[in-house]
Amino acid sequence: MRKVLVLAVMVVAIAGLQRNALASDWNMPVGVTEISRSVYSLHMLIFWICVVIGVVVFGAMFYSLFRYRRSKGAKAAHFHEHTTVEVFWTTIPLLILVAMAVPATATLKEMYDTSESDLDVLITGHQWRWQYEYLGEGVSFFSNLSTPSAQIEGEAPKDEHYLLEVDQPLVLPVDRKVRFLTTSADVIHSWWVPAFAVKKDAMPGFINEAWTRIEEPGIYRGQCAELCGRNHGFMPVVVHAMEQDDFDAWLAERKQQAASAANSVDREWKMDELMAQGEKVYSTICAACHQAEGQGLPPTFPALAGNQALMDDLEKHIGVVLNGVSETAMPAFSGTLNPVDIAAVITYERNAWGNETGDVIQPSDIQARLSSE
Amino acid sequence: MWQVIKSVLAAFFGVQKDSRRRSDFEHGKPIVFIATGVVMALIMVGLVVSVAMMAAG
Amino acid sequence: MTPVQRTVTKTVIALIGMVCFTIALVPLYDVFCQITGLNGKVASQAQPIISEEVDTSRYVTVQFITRTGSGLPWRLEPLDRQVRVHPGQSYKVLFAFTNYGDEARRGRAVPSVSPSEASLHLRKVTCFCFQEQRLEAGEHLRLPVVFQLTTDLPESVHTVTLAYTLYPAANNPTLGERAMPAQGGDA
Amino acid sequence: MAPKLPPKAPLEHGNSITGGASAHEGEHHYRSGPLRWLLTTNHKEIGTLYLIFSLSMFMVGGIMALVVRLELFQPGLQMVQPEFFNQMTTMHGLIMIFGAVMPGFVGLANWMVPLQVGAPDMALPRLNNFSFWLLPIAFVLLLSTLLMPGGGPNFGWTSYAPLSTTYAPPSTTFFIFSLHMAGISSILGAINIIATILNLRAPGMRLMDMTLFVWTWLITAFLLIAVMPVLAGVLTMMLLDINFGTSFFNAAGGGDPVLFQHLFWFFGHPEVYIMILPAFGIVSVIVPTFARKPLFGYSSMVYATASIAVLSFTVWAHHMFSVGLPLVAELFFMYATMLIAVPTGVKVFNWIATLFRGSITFETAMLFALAFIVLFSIGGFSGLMLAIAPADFQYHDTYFVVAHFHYVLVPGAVFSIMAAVYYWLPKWTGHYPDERLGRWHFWLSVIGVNLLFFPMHFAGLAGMPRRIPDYALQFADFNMASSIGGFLFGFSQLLFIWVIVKCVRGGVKAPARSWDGATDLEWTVPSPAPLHTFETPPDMRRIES
Repeated sequence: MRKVLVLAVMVVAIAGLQRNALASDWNMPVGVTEISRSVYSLHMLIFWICVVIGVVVFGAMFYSLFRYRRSKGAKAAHFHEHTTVEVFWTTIPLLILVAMAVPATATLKEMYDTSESDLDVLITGHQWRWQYEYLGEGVSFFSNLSTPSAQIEGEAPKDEHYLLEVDQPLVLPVDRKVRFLTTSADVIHSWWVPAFAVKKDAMPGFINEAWTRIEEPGIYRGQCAELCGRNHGFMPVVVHAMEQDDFDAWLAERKQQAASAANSVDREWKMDELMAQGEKVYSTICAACHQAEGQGLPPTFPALAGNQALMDDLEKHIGVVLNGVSETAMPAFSGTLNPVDIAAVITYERNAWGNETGDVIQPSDIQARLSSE
Repeated sequence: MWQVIKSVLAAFFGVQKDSRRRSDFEHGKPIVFIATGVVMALIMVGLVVSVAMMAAG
Repeated sequence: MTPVQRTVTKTVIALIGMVCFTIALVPLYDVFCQITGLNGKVASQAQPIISEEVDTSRYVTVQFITRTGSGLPWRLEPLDRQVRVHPGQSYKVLFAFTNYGDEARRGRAVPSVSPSEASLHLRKVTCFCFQEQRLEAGEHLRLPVVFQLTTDLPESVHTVTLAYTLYPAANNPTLGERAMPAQGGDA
Repeated sequence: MAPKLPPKAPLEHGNSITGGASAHEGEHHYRSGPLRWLLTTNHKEIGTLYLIFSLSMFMVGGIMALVVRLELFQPGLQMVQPEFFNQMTTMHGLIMIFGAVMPGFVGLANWMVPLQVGAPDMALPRLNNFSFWLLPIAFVLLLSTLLMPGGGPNFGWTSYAPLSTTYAPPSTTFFIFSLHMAGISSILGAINIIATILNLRAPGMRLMDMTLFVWTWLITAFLLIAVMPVLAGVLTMMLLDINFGTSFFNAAGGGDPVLFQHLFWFFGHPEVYIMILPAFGIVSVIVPTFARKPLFGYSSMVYATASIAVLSFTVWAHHMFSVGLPLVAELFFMYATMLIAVPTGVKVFNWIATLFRGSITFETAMLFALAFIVLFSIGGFSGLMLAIAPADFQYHDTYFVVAHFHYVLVPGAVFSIMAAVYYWLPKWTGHYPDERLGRWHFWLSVIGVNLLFFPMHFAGLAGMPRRIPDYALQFADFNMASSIGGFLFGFSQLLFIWVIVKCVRGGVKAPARSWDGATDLEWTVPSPAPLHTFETPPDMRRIES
C-alpha cells in the first residue's frame, strides 16, 4: 500500500516537473523585458538549487528510513554529535546563499534605477479601478473591468480573457523607458504586470516608482495584488504595448477626444442624452459599490434608489460626486471625470430606479462650479 | 570573555560541541551570554547593513 | 521572594520594557525616516538653505504632482509642472490653490518625494505643506515652495518627483494626533 | 463529547524513578460537573481544555477554509459574495493562528512541560486558568462580529491600514478587543511557562538536560513576551485611529500606512517562529524515540533555536519588498532573510542524522513527524525563493505565498501538533490510539494537504493574486485540484476526532513507558498520568549517567 502510494506520488511529481518545463502556464512567465528575464533566471536558479538540495537531503532521509528499519533488524547506533560534519553542512548552505545573493543584488539595483525615462505615467489606484495619467501630456483616464457581470454570475459563457479585460487599457510605446509613479486615492493597491516583472504598491499620500522597457508589442495582463476591499479581484491591469508611431497617433487621438469633450460642455444637453451617457458612466464607475439598481450595500455603500435625503438636496448630491466624502470609500470625481460625465451621472442617478426628481443637470453648470471665478 | 564570544558565535552559526556547551552551562552566567548575544546580534545587523550599503553603491 | 516570584517579576519587567519600546517605535520610526529618507518622507518644517557652491555641471529635473483627496472641494495646481535645476541652487515654484466650494474650509497638503533617496537631499525653506491652509469660499491663492537640492545628491538621481496630496484638515484635532508642526514656513 | 478525566488514582504503576504519582489524592476536594472545568487549576486539565479549544477552533477555521475552497472550485461567483469571501479568508487566518495553532501548542506545553521537567504543576496555576478562559471569550466575541451589521473583519489577517481603519466595517473595534484578549492570554501563558521552566525543574536537571520541546517552548515564550506587546500596540493605534481621530496610519492626518506594516511585521515575523519553534521541539522529541537513538546535535539544536529567535527580529520587512523601501533596506532584509535559513537548515540535517543508523519504526506519531520534516522543508525552500527580493516582486501577494506559508503551517505546525497528540495520547488516556485508523488519517491528510497546497505554487507563478474570490480561466485547473484536496484534507480530520474519542474511551492499555524508545521524564509516571504527578520531585542527580 505504502510503496504504491510513494511510487504514485513520485510519478505525478516527475510528470508535473516535465510539464512544468514545457508549459509556461505552470511557471513564472519569462516576460518581455530585460528585467523580467533576469528575474526569471534568478527564479529558475534558486528553484534548481532547491531541487538539488531537496534531492540530496530527502535522498539521505529516505535512504535512512529504508535502510534502518527495525522491521529489517536494524540496531540503533548511539552517536549524537560530529562537529566536523555539522560545520560542513552549515557552511555549504551559507556559501550557496552568498552565491545567490550576488546576481539577486545586481538585478535589484537594475530595478531601482528609474532615472532617464522617456515617458512618465502616474498610476492611481482607486476602489476598484486604475487611473492612468500621462504626465505632461494632459491625457488621463480610468481603466475599468469590462467583463460583464453576467459572465461573473455564471449566466453567460466566460470569455478567453475573463476578468483580465478592461474598457481602456494603458497604452505604452515599446523600446522606451517608461517610468511608473504609483499612488492611491483610498486604500493600498498594488500594480502588477507579470510580463514586466513590475509590482509596486500604490499608497495613499505617497508616491512609489518603478520602470519598464517593453521589447515586444502586444497586450499584457495583470491584476491588483494587494487586498483593497470588496472588488479586489475585479481590478485587472491591461497594457497595450505598440510601436512608437502607433503610440504617438494614439496619444494625438486621445488629446483630440479630450478637446472635443471640452467643447461639448458648453452646449445644452437634453435629458435623454444625459440619461444615456449617465447610465454608461454609472455602470462603469458607480455600480461596483452602489450596485446596478442603485440599491447599494449598506452600511458601507449607501443606497441611491429611494434615497430621499439625497434626492431632496441637489446641492449635496453634486457636492458628494465632485468632492467625495472624506474617511469613506466615496472618492472625489472632480479631477477624474469630465463635466459631461459628472452632469450625466448625477442626472441619471436622480431619474433612474424610481427616483423621479426630473432634475436635468447641465455640464456647463458643473463646469461653472469647478472654475474659481 | 573570548570563550563567551566564541560560544555565542557558535550559537549564531548553529553548531556547538557538547563538551564546549557543557562548560558554558556549568561556568557561565546566563546573563553574560544573553548580553553578549544581543550585542553580537547588533554587530551582525551593522555588518549586514554595511554590506548592503556597499552593494547598493 | 520565592524564585518563582523573582522570575515572574523579571519577566514582567521585560514585558513592560517591550511595551515602552512599542510606544517608542512610532517616534523612532519618524526619526528613522528622517535619517534614511525611508518612504520619501520629508522634513515637516522649514530648513535653512545651505550656502554651497552651485553644481552647474548637471541638471536635475524636479516634477510636481498634485492630487486632491475626498471631501475637499479644492484644486491644487503647480504653475510649472516641472523645472530643471542645478544642485545647490534654491528655486521657487508657485502653486495655485482654489476653493471652488461654497464655504470656507481648511486643508492640508501631505508631501511625498520619490525616489526616497532624494528626500535626504531635498531642503525646503518654504512650503505650504508645513501647515494647514484656510481658503474662503471661491478663494484663489498662490503659495510658493522654495527648495534646494543639495550638491551631494547621488549622481544616479536625474529626476525628483514631489507629490502633494490635499486632504481636508480635521476640524477638531484630538488627543495624540501627530499633527504636522505648525511652525515654520511663511505661506 | 468531554473526554474522560484522568482517573484520580493511578491504574497502574510504571517503572517510575521516584514513584511520581501522588499518594495524597484524598486531600483534594473536587467539584464535579462544569464548575470543575471552569475553576480548575490543574495543569493537565487546563492542558486538556486548551487542546479541546484548539481542536474546535481548527474545525471552525477549517469550515471557513472550505467555504473559501468551495467558492474557488470554479471560476465565477457561485456560493458567496466578495465581502463574505473576504470575511472568510480573514477569519480563517485569525482563527487558525490565534485560535488553533497557538492554543494547541500552549495546551501541549501545559500538559507536557511540567511532566518533562519533573514539576508538580505550572508555576502559577490560577493565572493558568485565567489565561485559558480569556480565549473562549475572545473568540466568541471575534466570531460574533460576523453577525454584526457590515459583517466581520474583511481586510485579511494582516489588517493593513487604511483598509482596516478608515475603510473598515463597524465591527472592527470588537475585532481589536478580541485580539487584545487573545494577546493577553498568550502573554500570561508565556510568563507561566517561563516561570515553570526556570524555577520548577527537578533537582539536578540543568537547562541542557531539558528536552528540546521544553527548550523550544522556553525560547518561544520569550518571543511571545517580546512581540505580543507590539501587536497590542499596533492594534491600539488602529483603535485610536478608528475611534479617537488620531492619524497614526492615515496619510490625511500626516500618518503613514507603511508604519502599520513595519509595526505589524515586527510582530508578525517572530510570530511565524512562535508557530514553528514548538513544532521543532516536538519533532526533536518524537524522531529520537522512534529511531531509538539520541537526538543528533542536541546542543546545535538548542543554539540554532536561539539563533533563529534572535534573527527573527531582523527580517520583518521581507514581507514588504514591494511597498517601495529604499534599495539599501531591500538588500539588508534580503541578506538577513537568507541568513536565517541557515540555522533552520541545520535543524533538518540534524533530524536526518538522527534517523541515520537508527532502528526505525513507523507509528502514526512518527509518520506525522517524518511528513513534517519533508513538507516543512518544501515550505522552507519556497521561503528561500521568496527571500530573493527581485523574484519576490513576482511572487509577492500571489498564491505562491499562500502555498509557502500553508506548507509551513499545515504540514508544519499542524502536523507537529497531530504528531504530538498521537505521541502523548497513551500518556493522557492510558490507551494507545488506534494505529490502523491513525494510518488512514495520516495518509489521507498527507495526500489531501499536498493536493490542496502544491497546485497553489503553480497558480501563483502563473499569476494568480491571493485573496480574490474569482479568477481568470487559466487558473481553473489548479484551483479545482486545490479544492478537491481541501475537502479531502478537511473531512479526513473527522477521522482524527474519531481516533481521539476512541482512544479516550478505551483501547489497548498503555504502560508507563508507552514507546520503547522514549526516554524523557513523562514516561516515568503511569499512563494515564494521574491528576497529580511529581509532588515529590524526581531527583535527577541520582539518575545522572
